[in-house]
Amino acid sequence: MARYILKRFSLMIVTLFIIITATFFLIHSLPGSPLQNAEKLTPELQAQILAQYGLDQPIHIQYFKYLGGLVQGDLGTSIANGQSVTGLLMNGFSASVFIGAQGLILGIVIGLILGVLAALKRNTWIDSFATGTSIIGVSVPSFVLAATLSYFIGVELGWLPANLWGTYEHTILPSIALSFPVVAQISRYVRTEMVEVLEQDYMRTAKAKGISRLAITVKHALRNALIPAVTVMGPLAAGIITGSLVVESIFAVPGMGKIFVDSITSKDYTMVMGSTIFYSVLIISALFIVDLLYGIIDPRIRISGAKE
Amino acid sequence: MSATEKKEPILSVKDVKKHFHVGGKKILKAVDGISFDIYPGETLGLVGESGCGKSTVGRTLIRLYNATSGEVNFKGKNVHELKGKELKQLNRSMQMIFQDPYASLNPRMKVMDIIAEGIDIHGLNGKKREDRVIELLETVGLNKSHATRFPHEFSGGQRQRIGIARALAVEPDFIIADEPISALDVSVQAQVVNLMKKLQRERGLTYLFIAHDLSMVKYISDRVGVMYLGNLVELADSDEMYDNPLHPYTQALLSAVPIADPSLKDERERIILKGDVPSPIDPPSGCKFRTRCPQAMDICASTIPEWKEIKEKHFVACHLYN
Amino acid sequence: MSKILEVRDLHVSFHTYSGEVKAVRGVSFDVEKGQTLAIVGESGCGKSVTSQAIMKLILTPPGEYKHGEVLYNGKDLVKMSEKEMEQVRGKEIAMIFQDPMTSLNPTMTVGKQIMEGIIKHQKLSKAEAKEKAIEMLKLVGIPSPESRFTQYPHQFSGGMRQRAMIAIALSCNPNVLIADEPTTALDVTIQAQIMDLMKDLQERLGTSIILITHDLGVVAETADRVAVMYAGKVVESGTINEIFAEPRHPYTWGLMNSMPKLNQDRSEELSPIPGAPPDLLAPPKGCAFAARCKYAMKICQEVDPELIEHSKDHRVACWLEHPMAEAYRREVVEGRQSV
Amino acid sequence: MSTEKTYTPELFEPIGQLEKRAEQLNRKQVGVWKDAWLRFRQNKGALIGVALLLVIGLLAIFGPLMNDHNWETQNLAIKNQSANIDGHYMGTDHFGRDLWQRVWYGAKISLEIAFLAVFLDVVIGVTIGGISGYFGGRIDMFIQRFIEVIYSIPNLIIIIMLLMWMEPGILAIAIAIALTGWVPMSRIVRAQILKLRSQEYVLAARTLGASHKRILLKHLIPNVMGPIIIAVTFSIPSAIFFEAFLSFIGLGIRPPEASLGLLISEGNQILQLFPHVLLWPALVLSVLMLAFNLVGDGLRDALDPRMKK
Repeated sequence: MARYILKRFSLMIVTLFIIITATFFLIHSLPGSPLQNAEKLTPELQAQILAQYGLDQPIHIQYFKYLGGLVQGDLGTSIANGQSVTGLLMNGFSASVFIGAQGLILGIVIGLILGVLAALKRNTWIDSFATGTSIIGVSVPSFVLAATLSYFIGVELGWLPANLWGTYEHTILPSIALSFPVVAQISRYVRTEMVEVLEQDYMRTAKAKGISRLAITVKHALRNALIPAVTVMGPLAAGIITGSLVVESIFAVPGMGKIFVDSITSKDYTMVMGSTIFYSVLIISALFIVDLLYGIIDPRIRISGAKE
Repeated sequence: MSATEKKEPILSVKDVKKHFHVGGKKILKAVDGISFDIYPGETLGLVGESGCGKSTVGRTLIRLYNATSGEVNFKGKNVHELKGKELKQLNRSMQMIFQDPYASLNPRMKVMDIIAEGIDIHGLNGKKREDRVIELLETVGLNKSHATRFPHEFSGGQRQRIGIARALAVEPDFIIADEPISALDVSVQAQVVNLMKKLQRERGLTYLFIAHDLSMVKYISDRVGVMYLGNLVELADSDEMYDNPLHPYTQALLSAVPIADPSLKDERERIILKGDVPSPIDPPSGCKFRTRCPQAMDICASTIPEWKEIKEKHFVACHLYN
Repeated sequence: MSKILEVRDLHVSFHTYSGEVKAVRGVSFDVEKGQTLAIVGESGCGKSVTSQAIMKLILTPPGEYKHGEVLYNGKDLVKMSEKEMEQVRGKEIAMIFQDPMTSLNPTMTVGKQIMEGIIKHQKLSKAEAKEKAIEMLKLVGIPSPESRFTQYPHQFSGGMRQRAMIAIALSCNPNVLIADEPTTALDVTIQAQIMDLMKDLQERLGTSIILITHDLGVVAETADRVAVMYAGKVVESGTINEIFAEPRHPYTWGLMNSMPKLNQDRSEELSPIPGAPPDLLAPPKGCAFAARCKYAMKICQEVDPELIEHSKDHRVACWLEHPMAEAYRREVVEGRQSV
Repeated sequence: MSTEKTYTPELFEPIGQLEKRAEQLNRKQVGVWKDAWLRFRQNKGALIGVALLLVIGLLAIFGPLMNDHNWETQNLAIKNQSANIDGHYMGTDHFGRDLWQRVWYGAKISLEIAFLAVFLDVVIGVTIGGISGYFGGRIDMFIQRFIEVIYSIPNLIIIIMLLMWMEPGILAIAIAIALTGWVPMSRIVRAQILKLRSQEYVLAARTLGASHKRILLKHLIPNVMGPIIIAVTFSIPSAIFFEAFLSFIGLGIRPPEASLGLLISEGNQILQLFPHVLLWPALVLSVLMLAFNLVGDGLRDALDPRMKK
């Protein structure tokens, strides 16, 4: 197990390194300079600014400097407003994490309930409802859903505030918008797994022991159906992060997603780069943690260690 | 088979090993040095429990696997060194029948194309392709109307016969039958066995018959080899093997076979082996059977028993006969 | 001797998207106390469905109990509610299955799986149940039961898993044990171990056994009585001595002749049964075996024969048993003996 | 006899074994694809999906011919009309452009990108997955390590970086989407090929001396078609989604062009005042994705033997 963790961890570091390097050189090879909007500046002033950001140095020196800063948690300075990238991201981080986590948990809980019920009540209205919800959830993109929620619940009905941020109420709509695809994916996956588990031979063995249906469902079926469901958590968390980019900008949530989208629009490259790295770390760590978690809860993997 | 004595073997296996790498540095020694000869026109049965390497032997002989070491001489040439034309010739003269009637026929091909595959590959255009397929179908007890059907419409026994027809299409002299009846019902097994015997009589085929069902193997084979954990432990004429088994494993194996005659129930003395077959990844030292052997001695742990001809045509690898 | 289980004219069907598959089409047999009844037949003959139907393990839908009763100590299990059945399953009637690899829950320790039934039926505390479970592991011959108790099924070999299955089944001292092809997935030497263990435990605990198998050898060595099934029906039943010494149904003849005898001459041909069993989506009119039967008569294609008593211990469903076919039957039997 | 019925003696005439009948085939003759079609046909959702796809497809091609406007002419005098006046079936947008024209033009662009992306997906994915699965060994090891690294880089990051680097346009967006989309495709193909490669019918072909080409063409490809088709039907909506997503955050199609994502993005800016500008493209986008998902579900159930009853 320890060997496996180490192996996965080193793969994670390599991946990050590749992302950082690729991002860095890609951005520096982009046509135009970050100062393209500053044509009015005198050449001296431009040079001064370039020097201030270290942009006058050879590219490989800049690269190593950037790496050095990165190790210390410094993602550089935003070109648009001169503030520290790390600081800006951290400002947005709490809002993003809050709505993201809330959406994820909401989605998982509802998705699990729907999926399990659908499998247990196969071919009833509950099943149709769950299947219908999940296929719509998979089909309707989060930004369409977010916009619809924002308009109908926020504007037309006025139940919940749409474009504001500050109180807890403001987090509800964005979280719902983020949770919807999660509900869809989880309920779909859990239903399939559960249906499969219910047909396994060991379910018959359990029934032949005379245990009640409820006990069979809880002790034998659920556990076996939920273990593989853990594997989709990683991609789901990554999906939430992607979704947050648009959902935040629709609901005017001052989170990282909004900062990121704004930085793309304003071509604030240090900011884009910083956010990219930050997001990569988040997503890759999420995948890593889920992988470990899976190894811990599935006895077949736990015992035999790393399975190829 | 007294006639076989003077003949040259059609197939001669010399110390063949087949090892697989299974993750990391672990090595699975599926076949760990076996030697035997097969004579033209005979049937050699190969028995053993699952994981003993009997199927790997079959696949190594026909080059589905490359041997790790050792020689497989077929008609005087080492199978593992053949290339190009000679290899194609091998594919014609050595053929294989498979175990699973459901997995051994391509579900997207019609029976006609399945059987004609060898004809197409080797460009055997002596007769019209269609006529040849129909002839083969009739040989295995099916008919013309079956040629345009897909495999899933057939029963297990019929599929197995289609597999035999496919092998026969290239007119081989030697056929490896890898558990051809294990997946079939008893009443259907006899259909396939009878067909194989008929073909042998009519065409002088040579068989390597791999199976775990000892009574069928005894019935179909002239000689029988018993494998345990990658090694041959005993090889003899089939009557001799069943009447006078020497190796403790063979004795246990034979006594474990249930006999369909209630009147014999109380007379028979049964040897019930303890425990399970050890893992072929980390087999016991010395004689691999010693951990379950009722007659194990000290020497069995330290020394690998020699493969010796104890009696005429009766080989065994056991320290009891040293 | 008293009957502990009687199956009367049981019909079970499955509804599939291509139609109704009549898997069991009128099966009757009795199980005597402390004895072993073997149900033999080839794949698809309905023997497994019958065994699961006894414990009402068939999922409905797609399955359906069309007709018939399963009397356990005089009570009809078919009419029982799920709640009542829970008191029968595991406690009165227990079952072991063909594939020990898939029949144990992969994510629960073997010990827990044995304890479950004990806690449910014997109302023992956890600690007592654990003790009993370890005792069961010891009883079925699993070495170092204490440490095996906390292991998962994948850490067990095939033979050991089947032993664990037996431990689960016998943990509450059931009166009837249904063993559905318990050794088919195992190697010969392991098969011998398991059959030996079952016989030994039967002697000690006095359990009645229903043994489902396709292997006549296993039947001859372990059973007291046999029921031969074909296409969802029992075609012949009786004590093993009767069935093996004087089989009366052509299908039973076919089964026996298609296996090589111990001293079978290699030059002699086996006599297989041609063709394959009928499709139970649309079972043929008349006797289901007629098309494959060497001795078929006109009536066999028209009317399905009933299971009638040839002697007290021997029942056969074949038109050759009819008085009007007596002459032909004699001819047939003589012909068989002369071969 | 228990039966009291009387039987005539001729009923007891021996007729012997009906050998011919015994050798007959039990099962009805239904090919693999036909069987799949029969099952697909029973799936109502899938049929609705097919119908929706047909309708949207036809409208994307012929919709623009159905009124006298075009997708780019601005007319600020009639901007943000929500009603159907003067053949503006869906009203007009912020620049007074006809929304009907823009929606179907956008749908066409979105579909073009999606199909192009999935086409590239299949080409790359099947080739790499096929090579990896068929040859195995070192080649497989190397490809799998490479894929592991690629796969752990978030899609979004790759796409964003590529689009910052390339000039956004149909081809660039499609390439960006395909460059991340081929990984799952190659995994599916590899897993299938690995499974099929050890099937006995492939072994049989090898013992008959079949060439690599023959094994691939006759045995492997026909048998992986099912899973590939299923994967494709699910890749299309995901490509449509990515295009819309990218256009929405400003990395995709650039104004004044149109794609469903871009239209939604434009609508979003004036959502609180003129919801219809967002509503129509959002509706078309959602229905389109729903249709593909329904068809995909239907195909999976029809082609996946595991679901067979």
